Amino acid sequence: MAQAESLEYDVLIVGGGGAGLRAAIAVYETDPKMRIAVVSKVYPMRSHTVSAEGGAAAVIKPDDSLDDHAYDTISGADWMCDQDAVEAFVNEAPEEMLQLEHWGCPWSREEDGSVAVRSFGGMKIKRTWFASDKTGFHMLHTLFQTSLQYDPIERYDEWFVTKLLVDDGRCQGVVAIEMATGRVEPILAKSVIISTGGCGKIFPFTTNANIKNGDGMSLAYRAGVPLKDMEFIQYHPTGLPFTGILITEASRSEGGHLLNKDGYRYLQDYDLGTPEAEPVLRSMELGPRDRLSQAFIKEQEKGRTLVGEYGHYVHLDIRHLGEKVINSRLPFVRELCVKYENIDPVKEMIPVRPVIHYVMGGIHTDIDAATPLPGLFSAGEAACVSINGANRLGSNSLTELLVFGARAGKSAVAFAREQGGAGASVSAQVRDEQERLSRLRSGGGSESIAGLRKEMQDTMEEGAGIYRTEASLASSAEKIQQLQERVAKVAISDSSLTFNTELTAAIELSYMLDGAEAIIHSAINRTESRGSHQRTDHPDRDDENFLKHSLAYREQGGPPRMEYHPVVITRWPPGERVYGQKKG
Amino acid sequence: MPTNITLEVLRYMPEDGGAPVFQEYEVPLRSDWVVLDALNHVKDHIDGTLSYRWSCRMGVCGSCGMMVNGEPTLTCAAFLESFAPGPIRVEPLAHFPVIRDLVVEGSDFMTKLKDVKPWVIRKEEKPLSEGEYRQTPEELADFKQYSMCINCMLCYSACPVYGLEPGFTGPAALALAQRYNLDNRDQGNEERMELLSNDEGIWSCTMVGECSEVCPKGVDPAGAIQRYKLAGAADWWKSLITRKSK
Amino acid sequence: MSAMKKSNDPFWWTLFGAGGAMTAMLVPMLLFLIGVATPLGWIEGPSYASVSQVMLHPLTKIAAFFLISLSLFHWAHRFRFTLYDGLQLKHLFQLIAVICYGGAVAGSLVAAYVIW
Amino acid sequence: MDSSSEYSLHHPKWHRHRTPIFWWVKRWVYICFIGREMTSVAVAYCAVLLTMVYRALQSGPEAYAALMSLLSHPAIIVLHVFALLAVLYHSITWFNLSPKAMVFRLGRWRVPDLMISGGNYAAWLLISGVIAWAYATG
Repeated sequence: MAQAESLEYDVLIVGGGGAGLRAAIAVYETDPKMRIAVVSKVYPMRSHTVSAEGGAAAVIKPDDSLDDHAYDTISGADWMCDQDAVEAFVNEAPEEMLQLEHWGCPWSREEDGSVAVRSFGGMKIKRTWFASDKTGFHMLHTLFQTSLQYDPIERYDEWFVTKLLVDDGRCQGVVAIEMATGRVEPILAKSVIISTGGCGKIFPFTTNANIKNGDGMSLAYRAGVPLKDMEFIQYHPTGLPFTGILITEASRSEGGHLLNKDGYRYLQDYDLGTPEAEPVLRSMELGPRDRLSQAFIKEQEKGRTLVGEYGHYVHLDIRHLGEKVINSRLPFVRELCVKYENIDPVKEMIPVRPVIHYVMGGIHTDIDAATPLPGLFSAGEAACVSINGANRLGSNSLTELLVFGARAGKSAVAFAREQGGAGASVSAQVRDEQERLSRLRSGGGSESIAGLRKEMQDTMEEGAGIYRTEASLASSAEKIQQLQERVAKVAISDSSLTFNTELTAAIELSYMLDGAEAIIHSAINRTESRGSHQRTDHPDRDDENFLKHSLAYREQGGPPRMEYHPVVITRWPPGERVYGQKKG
Repeated sequence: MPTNITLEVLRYMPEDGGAPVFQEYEVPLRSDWVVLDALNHVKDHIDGTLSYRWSCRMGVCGSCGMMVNGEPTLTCAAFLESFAPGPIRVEPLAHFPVIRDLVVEGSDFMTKLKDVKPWVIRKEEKPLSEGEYRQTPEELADFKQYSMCINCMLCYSACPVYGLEPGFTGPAALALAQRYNLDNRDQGNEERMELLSNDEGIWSCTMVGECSEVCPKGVDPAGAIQRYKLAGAADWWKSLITRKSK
Repeated sequence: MSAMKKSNDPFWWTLFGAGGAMTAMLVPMLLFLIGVATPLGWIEGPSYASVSQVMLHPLTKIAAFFLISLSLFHWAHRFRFTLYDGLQLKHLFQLIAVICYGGAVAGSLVAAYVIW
Repeated sequence: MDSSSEYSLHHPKWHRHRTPIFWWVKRWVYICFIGREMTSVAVAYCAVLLTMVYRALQSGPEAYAALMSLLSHPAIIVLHVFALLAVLYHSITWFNLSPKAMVFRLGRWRVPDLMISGGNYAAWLLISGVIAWAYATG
């Protein structure tokens, strides 16, 4: 554990996942004399990057081209991404991925020893690098282990950041709780990078880990930095209802069927083709993720879904594939079901429902990962550069955290070189924060953390789920506003300083409510449907009025102030999203 | 089938000054619940002061290892039903100091991970412009198994040598060293061998083998250490002979 | 090279391993024949003459010496760690090492004296 | 952080559990482990026994006969039955663990662990058979 006397650094990185570790290494590579701190509320290798399965996209094979990768990304994003950022992204992606290879990432290989690539949804050409089905795990561990060799990278593991220190118009560090001891300390720095990941836990059903509460998004939001494009949230159509564990698309491409409560392959009712015995590409269960998720909601409205302990669900049936095929082609699906959900898909149907997977929006940054607040940078899922626009393409997010993690690191070095010491008001801010946390810990409230969290999650699902309307969003906005007030009176029964996870859960809840607020209000104001943002009252894309990024600025005690920011178009004017031929 | 099951959870609150005590909680016995879900139920609805770590709930982040009925276990992969009718005894991972309740101190493990130099060591780095290092699927398979460690520390809890001798480098770290040694892109074999062929490295292992038994990812640290010993012994004799001949 | 300075364990471990392998292969049958089957009269033991003809052959002598000596080193190494761990006597490690390996060395010398 | 300090603000006292002397009787697998390690005593005993056989052989037929009759004592036989069980346990655990240390390759093909143990067992049977044959045919 890092134990510097004064806790002062050149570059401070909040979040020790893929983006944060890549940034830390980039800082060292750019200037080995920089003093670097990585502050993370969990040990770095516990970060959620670890859960990513599929792969990471980068152009490496001779039949591929950077323009193809850029176009796939831009069209997949429904033209909501900044094309200059996408171009930088696809340009730098191969080198970043090769760098990870040189650092020892165990990429799956071709027979000749070159890196293997696989196909992925929305990508025209095979360009997804993978390390079996644990790509995120291997990338994170490679980055973490590589980072261990650099002594100037000091880690503050299990330190929970509660506030950004802003003085003199620039970000100068953070205040954080050392979980093991409960002490609250400032960690000062000339540049701060936020790479704390997304906020999927705002919703009840998600593939996201428990730690993904949008901490960094909220920290930036509270410091006056806008959150960009928060209305765009990606659903995956087949997650396990209780745990949110992802059941891969492969289960459907191998021939799995989605069945409603009557055992009927309901997708045929939603212009997704007709049921065939053998799976047909882009038809029925192999339709696009968003369409499948939308069909689920329609079935639910018709009362044809099943209802269980954890709400509505349908069945994914792979039993007819037989034990042999399941064991050889879908071993991981079976393992996940058996080990973590107590269901054997060889004998039983798998309950599934759409689950939140990824937040396209995040902290507003420019192409160099800089936020509007001087000295504050952001990368990874926490940030919105934006290359994911209205819908992120599968296998772009792992690459994104490398490319923009590295960019954030370089930008942070350049900024830190220009700065002097800490501002005058910092120590007063630290004292205030210490007192605030002390009050919070001493309890006295009456609202239950778990209760408020559940209300928030249910509200978000109802109001800002797969389909949204003015009315649903407005009622959720009101509810979130109430929850914001109630969270101030939260009951904390644990007054201990030592590893007080009730205290941090309460703070995480308040972070999530900030994210929820930004999502809801960004969604209310975007009166069009684009990518993952589907408004039933405004079903069409409206490029004339809404080819622009939403920026939500926090307002004290009220809804956020919405501003807009132009989308950068370089070479690919907005067009229609077309995937293959339309099925009759 | 009973509808409830009792958890006996070891509580340790350093500020109270006392020794750890077991506290009982009754939780619903549900077929899809694992021990971790039961702890979350306690935390959310019965006793907010219970402290433990968890995150992914799908066996890959490595946070939620605890002793369940005396065995090192990932609590996200341990169904309540398999312990019915109970009670289920939940304790912090053995062999580590306990910070509080089910939270153990992990910095010793983190130090050991770093000690084995788990990164690619090369005499000469190939420029990125020359592309990837070639590695056939067979060469990948040589070390792949050892790269699957999620750092959950169950193996340290199962290892009596680590329990008796906290200086012992331990299973996961040694397996990680082997992971890089066996990677054809790495050239750090000798450097790591020097580090690990001391008394607290590979030679402390007495091959109890429990590390490999409890590993939720099938890493087999015991095998890694055995292979390491064989290589270490070969090295030792080689260096004896080359020194004699000089 | 510094590995040598750090630990003599590779040396002892090699002897332990060689002893373990050799005894695993040879000893159960030998013990069964000499110690159980013959005394119980299940089979008739060979005569003194034929035994000495085989056992006192120079090559057998060498093999027998290796078997005896390596068995002892196998024991010494395992027993040493069992004392460390099983009885938590690590603090006496030098004494234990001297007794165990010293015992094996002494035993080997006695065996050599007896055999030749 | 100092692990030994009593609890004070920001320096919590860690709880350390001392491993009891007889830690290895608590779990069956640990008992098996200690049992495996103790087979080395039987192995050492066999070395002593073999040395005694040599001494008798070198001393002449009378000494050899005396040793043989000593070995027929019931108590010694019981001892040897136990020693035999121990060395059998030693052999089995040894052969099962050996693939962990050894990796054999034929070209690009890695010999599976089961075949390595299997090879060990086959060699064991063969060698034992040869010894038994040589002994029985005198």
